[in-house]
Amino acid sequence: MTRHIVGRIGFYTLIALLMAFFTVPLLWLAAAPFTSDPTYEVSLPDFTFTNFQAILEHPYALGSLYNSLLLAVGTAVLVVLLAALAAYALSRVRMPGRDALLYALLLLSSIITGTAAMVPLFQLAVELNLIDSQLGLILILTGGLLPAAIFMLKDFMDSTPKSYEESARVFGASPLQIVGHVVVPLVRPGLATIGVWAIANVWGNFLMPYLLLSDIEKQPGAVIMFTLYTEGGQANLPLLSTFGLLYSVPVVLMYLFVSKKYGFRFHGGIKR
Amino acid sequence: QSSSDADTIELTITQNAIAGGKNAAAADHIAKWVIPKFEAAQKAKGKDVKVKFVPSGVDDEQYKTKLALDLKSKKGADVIDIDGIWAGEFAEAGYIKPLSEVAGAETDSWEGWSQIPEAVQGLTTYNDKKYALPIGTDGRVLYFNKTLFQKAGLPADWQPKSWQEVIDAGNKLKTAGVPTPIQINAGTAMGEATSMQGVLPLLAGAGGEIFKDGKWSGASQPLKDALGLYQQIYGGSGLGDPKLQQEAKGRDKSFAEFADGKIGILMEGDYFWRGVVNPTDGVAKMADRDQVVGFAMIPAIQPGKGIRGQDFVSMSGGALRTINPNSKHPKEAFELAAFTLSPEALKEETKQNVRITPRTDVNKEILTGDPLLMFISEKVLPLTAYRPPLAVYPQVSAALQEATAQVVSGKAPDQAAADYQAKLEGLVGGAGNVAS
Amino acid sequence: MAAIELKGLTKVYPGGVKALDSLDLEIPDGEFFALLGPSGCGKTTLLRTIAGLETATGGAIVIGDRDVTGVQPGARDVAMVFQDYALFPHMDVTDNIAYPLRIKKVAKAARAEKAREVGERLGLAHLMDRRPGQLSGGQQQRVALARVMATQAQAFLFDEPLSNLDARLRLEARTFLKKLQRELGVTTVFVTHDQAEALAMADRMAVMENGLIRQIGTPAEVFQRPANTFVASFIGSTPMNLLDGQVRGERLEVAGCKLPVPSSVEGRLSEGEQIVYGVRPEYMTYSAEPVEGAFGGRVSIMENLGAAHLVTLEVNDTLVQVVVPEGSEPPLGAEGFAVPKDGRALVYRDGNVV
Amino acid sequence: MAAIELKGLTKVYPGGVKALDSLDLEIPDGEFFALLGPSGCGKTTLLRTIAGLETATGGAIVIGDRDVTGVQPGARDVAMVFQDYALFPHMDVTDNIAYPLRIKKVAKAARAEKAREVGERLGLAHLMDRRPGQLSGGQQQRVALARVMATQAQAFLFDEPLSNLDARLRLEARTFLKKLQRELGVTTVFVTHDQAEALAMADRMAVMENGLIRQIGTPAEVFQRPANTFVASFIGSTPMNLLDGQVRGERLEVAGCKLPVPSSVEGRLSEGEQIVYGVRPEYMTYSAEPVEGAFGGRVSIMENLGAAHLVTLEVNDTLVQVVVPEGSEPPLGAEGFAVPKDGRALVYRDGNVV
Amino acid sequence: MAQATSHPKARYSADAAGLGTPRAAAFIAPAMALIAVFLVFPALWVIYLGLTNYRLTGLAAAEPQFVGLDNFVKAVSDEGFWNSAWLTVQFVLGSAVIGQVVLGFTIAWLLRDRQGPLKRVVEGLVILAWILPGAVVSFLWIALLDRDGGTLNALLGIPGFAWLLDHPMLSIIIFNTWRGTAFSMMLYGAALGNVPPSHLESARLAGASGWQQLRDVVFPHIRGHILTNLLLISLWTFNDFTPFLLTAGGPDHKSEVLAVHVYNVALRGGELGFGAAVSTIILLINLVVAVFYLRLLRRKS
Ligand SMILES: Nc1ncnc2c1ncn2[C@@H]1O[C@H](COP(=O)(O)OP(=O)(O)OP(=O)(O)O)[C@@H](O)[C@H]1O
Ligand SMILES: Nc1ncnc2c1ncn2[C@@H]1O[C@H](COP(=O)(O)OP(=O)(O)OP(=O)(O)O)[C@@H](O)[C@H]1O
Ligand SMILES: [Mg+2]
Ligand SMILES: [Mg+2]
Repeated sequence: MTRHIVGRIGFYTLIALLMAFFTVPLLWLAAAPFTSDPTYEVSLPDFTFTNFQAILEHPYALGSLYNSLLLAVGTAVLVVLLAALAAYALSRVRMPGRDALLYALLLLSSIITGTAAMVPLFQLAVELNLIDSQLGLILILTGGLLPAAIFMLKDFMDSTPKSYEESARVFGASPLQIVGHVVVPLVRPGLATIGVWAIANVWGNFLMPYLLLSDIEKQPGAVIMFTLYTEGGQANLPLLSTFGLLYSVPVVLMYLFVSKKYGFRFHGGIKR
Repeated sequence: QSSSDADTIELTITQNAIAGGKNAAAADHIAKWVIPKFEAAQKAKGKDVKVKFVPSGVDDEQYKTKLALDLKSKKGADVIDIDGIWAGEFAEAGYIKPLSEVAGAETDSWEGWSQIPEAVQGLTTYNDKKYALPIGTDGRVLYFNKTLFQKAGLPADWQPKSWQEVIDAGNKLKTAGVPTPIQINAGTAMGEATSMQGVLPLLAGAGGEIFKDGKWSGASQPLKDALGLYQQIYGGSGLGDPKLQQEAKGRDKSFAEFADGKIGILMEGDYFWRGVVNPTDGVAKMADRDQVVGFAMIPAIQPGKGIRGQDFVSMSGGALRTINPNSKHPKEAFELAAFTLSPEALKEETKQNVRITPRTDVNKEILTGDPLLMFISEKVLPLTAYRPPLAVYPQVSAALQEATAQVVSGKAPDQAAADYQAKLEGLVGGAGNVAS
Repeated sequence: MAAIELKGLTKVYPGGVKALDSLDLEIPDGEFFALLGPSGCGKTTLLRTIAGLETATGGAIVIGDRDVTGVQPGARDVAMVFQDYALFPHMDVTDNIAYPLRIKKVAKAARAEKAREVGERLGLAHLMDRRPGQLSGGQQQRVALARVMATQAQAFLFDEPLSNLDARLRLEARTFLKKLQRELGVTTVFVTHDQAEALAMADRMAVMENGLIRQIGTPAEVFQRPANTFVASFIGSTPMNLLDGQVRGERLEVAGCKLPVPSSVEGRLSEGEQIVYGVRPEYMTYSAEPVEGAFGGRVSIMENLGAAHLVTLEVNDTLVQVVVPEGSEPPLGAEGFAVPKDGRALVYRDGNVV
Repeated sequence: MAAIELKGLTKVYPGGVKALDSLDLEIPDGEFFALLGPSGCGKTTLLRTIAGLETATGGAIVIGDRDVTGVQPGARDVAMVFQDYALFPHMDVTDNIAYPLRIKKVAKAARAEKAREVGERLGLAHLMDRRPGQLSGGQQQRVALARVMATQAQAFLFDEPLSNLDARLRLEARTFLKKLQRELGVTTVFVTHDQAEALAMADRMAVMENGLIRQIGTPAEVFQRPANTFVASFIGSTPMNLLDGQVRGERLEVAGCKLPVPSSVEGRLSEGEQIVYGVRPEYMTYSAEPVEGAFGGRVSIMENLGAAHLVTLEVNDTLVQVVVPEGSEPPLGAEGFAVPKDGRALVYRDGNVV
Repeated sequence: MAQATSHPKARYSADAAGLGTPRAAAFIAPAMALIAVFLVFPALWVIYLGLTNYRLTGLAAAEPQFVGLDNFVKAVSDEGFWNSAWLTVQFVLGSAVIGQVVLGFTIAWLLRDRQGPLKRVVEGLVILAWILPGAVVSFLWIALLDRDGGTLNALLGIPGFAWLLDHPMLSIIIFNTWRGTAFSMMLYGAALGNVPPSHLESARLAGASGWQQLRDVVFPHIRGHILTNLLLISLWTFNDFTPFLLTAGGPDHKSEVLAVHVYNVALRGGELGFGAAVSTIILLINLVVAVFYLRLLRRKS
């Protein structure tokens, strides 16, 4: 019995430590925006809303959040849609060399997210007349995220029983009907997870939007966040913390919504 | 284009400035004053001109990258602000062209040139051709905290004449309990700030020039002296805070600490006065700036041992306004650029935040109210030096920063200098281009 | 409603496994046909090939008078119940049942009506709004049946539909399913590995092994006269005694006992031949007194079968089992005799019945 | 080897489900005890609580003469075979069998020796280097048994160890397991939901429902005289007929037929009382000729039970089932009569046997 | 009719949904097209750039020269590159392989059979760290680790301790662990759901300790997941640029992992050709790592 109790105490201590580890860094974000003159110190805020007022008056802040939303949702939709189709086909139809192809793409995707790729991507966008176009940016970001998304979704689909599809098939459903009626609802948690993953990835991306969009009205929050420094490079803490909070809220809401509505989890690993 | 009349001239102008963020005042000036006035003036001339401001608010490297990518693809704004030291590399890459080539010979006859000092004009010149208009200039001094000085028994009108006097003052401050007596930028984290507010003024003070007569200065005695001073300050004497030099946000921190009365002596440019400790809108406001903050010229290592035999030295830089060679309307673009540098425009721009403009006529009027800027324009600018506008300079500068970082973290100055020379030879194409 | 005919049906999986080996089979219209066999013998493969979920490697499948070998599964007009039922977890019972109609573009109202009707018939009326996850195994099974019934297909294919049920429910479902099939009259192929299920439900049945059909017949035929030792050992709720023996003159010597030659094989055995003597425990009578022409040994295990006991005799180191009716159970360790009933003992030569 | 005693054992799951409701149970040393019951009745919970895998909410567990209620599972000296055998897929047979010894820090050589010995005993000698994935179901089951035997525990706990086997193998495994237990003499608790298994193997058995024990007794007791309708309907390989009836003078009126009052309840029923009349299909005889005091109806379904048939009669809209021996099967639709055997019919009042 | 008539090849396909190769190709095509244009093509371009002396500005921007493997030679003979490579190894091993995997697994393990608010809150917090934008998160950590006002020093009672300067690698490793644990946690959560409880319990009945249960039952079972997880997070961590926002690679290159190195070389230094070459080397290292993991996965069976 005592061992049991020691175990429980150990468990809750560990959980408490973990929660502290994950919470403490966030405290600043909770306190600083409501403090009139925030420093790096976390202090009890004086609950002012002047910082929010300042952000609301900021010429680009709110617009940039809208742009972020557009880019993130646009990319996520495209990633989820294309990756789901591809992952499904790859999971269900034998194709020679599909695994090698996936791994190769996964590796190439790592180079494309690096800094060195900015010149090719920029010039590509110029050639395709996609410069200063949010659509172009969405396509480029999608290209970078697709391989990992396909990889993860394929795992997910592999672990979904085939009998549902076969059953629908015997009833005469066409492949597209099968995908629409059966597969998509079944793998919805996986799609949701990949969607949130894509959103989170795009949401934080700074360099690509900055380089590929020239119109400030189209720039996402990540770029605007970086403007909140002064000429000498000092952070404007009141604005930065407040914008940081506003800039974080949509992703968090999106996560909460998705996890509540569709579930949020991964399945599977590489099948043997 | 289809949305506007065929004879409407559309111009764009870009700066690393943005309303509500970085350099907001400059952005506002362009958007709220320059553009309407310029459009009105053109209208009066019978031209229908529409100007658009393209803001930006990022690190200089990122801004530069974006400009380079834009210009390489023959895109970008018609009027572009760049840093003075980028002129060389942009010109070499063909991203910018001499003004007379782009906008015609009349650029040489712009009325402003006559008001701009020779040295400042030099900023715009590469291979004897003018590539841009200068936007302004600045200078570096030693700031000190008079309150702390008083505590340490130092004079309020302190003006050291040698490095030793600076060290002595530092020691007194230390004895008086000042946490960080002297702060001179070093290390790589601060980037170009280390060069401009650190190693380059010191190099000049020791009589060295980074680039002279076609050769880059290597592990020369002046460099060793400069690095030696770093060692004196950061090498365990407790005069400086070596940590501050390494932090990613170390410069911000040094500002805050100075404002907090924790730093005795700080080498900085006039931006520090205007933008940091400015009692109205600085990032580290000091309400009593004018009473507490003192400034002095940067002394040579010993009197008369500075460059050109000077007793005192400084470094200056400045931004440029250039015309995109791919502009559809280069002449109007030049007019716009010139307009922004007209006396009225400059006066308007500096109404809120005074700074040193390129024009002496304007400076005379606007600087009177500001003791530091007066000091700089009268005492510092005449003996200041500029960085070479060469394409390879940024890398050389980075190597210099590296050398200071090594000294701060404990390497011997001679060794750091030797390492620097080795790296330099690799950068500038062999030992033949290096003088030691 | 249609007959099913398989001609030389062969299925080789990509890996090289020959799951069906040139099968010929005719299932008349309206028959309840059971496919029985051990795990891996190809039952599921056969069913899936009929449904079109696997493409045949060779041979032909005829349903009614249509050759459907190359036809899409959806167009074959068969309906299938999977072992795991494959009810769509995101749809409620109504939608699950109505799904085939949705595919056939039946209007929404008509679909719901039909689903209600079929559901009612199967006693699901109060469950129509639940999702499969909220149903018990037996209920799920009935939903799967209802979904199949809603299709009005030519033939039903059932892949071990009862194996996920409680033993108790399974017994009830047997009777229920059999009754239902009789009423609907739809040709039904029923896969199972439970011989009792096959015996109880089928009109006719096939016993498979390794992709081959080892015997086809009515349950009684298969039970009473297994065509080979494989079928013999596979069928029966108590294992059939299959004992090595030798022909010794007028008698068979099996497990050290002398037994009369069964009348059915009289004159067809040669002296000294090695045979296997097969007799079901149900087809022997037990006697505590020595009997001529019987197995004699010691009672070593006794298992309760309900209204009877299965007694295991150790006969010269061989185990012989015999069913003893209630009330006459011998004590463990007693000496006992098992007398094969006349006409029920079989003789196998090279694995096949003589 | 030790007796197991449960005193007022209660288990409430966090969700509030009361899986065991103050159970009392004594299992003498060396007994083969079967726990039977429908899905969800708490069989697994009981076993797991004995093993210590679930902590008891109330009550005590005594093994031998040690109260182990608060003891870690690893220290209770019991061994368990899980339904899925829980063989470690990445270890070969030897390592699997030797695993408990490895945890007990037995030297490698000694472990291997013991594993070989136990493996040999269970006929696994030629499989010792294989991994579980390379074994058939029956072989896996024997490895799981071997692993349990290697522990030399005080008691064995089996959770439906046969339910993953082929029907055929299951029958063989029954006999094998029973024999093995007898030889080892280790107290064994055996969970199953298959009543035939429990009947065949157990020395004594308990039938559970909703966390309660509904009857304890030998298989014969439970089969012949189910204490309540729940047990009655649960036991038997053919479902027991449980028919509503009423006392009418000297007779019982059941399904519209007049039947004699069974002698065991004579004088204990009152006129007009509603009762349930229970008789197993095995305990009735079928007659094609009208008989007094029998169920008379039309033959509606016939299921082959092997050496017998289960005939379902439709008696005034009630289904009555009777087992008919081979050879005397009536044709479908014929009129038939089912006569309860004397002394085998039971009467239930409020669900409990009278 | 015993003779099997030969039939025209089946006119439909045998996969579960009846997609068939043409339709499957059509499903894959849009993704592949996007990938080809926006991923493969520029990636190959990067590899090509690595063979030139291309620069962002200056003469080499106007007329880049093909220099063959010079950049690669320069990279591998550069101390800075090896320094970065070594730091990257530490970073990947420390924050991904050890930090995220261990922490992610631990959380998944602790919460494996719990339901309710505790699980949701813990998971939510961990996921929060994962989905918050990098710019915000890095700022939070700068505030957390600040020398003077930082929360951490206040909590630990060691004012003035310079985490980012004295222990830059440790700082970014812990930071990245904090940031990336969610992915591993979710993956292991799913994986642990697949470990049959009976296996764990039979180990427990044999008397196995917690660690023995993990070693003998859990790890062998979730091998596939562990390796998938390792592969993905190693790749991601290799290319992770976020440490730059915390330390900018400093002090004195002490935290300049390869991704930051490339940033410094390509963007700050403008040496795009060289940066591209380093990127290509990173790609090759990634390839080696991936092959190594796949080998591990294949071994067995
Ligand atoms: N998709 C497949 N690829 C390759 N071989 C397969 C495939 N499906 C089944 N097999 C093999 O074909 C043979 C027959 O399998 P099938 O599933 O038809 O057996 P079954 O009789 O249904 O067995 P069970 O009773 O276990 O369900 C087996 O040897 C099996 O391993
Ligand atoms: N971990 C658990 N948490 C909550 N309730 C549980 C848990 N495990 C079992 N139960 C519930 O306890 C009751 C008894 O479950 P148990 O698993 O003991 O049944 P069982 O008799 O073994 O059934 P089966 O034949 O299906 O294995 C059921 O109502 C079940 O839903
Ligand atoms: Mg099967
Ligand atoms: Mg159970």
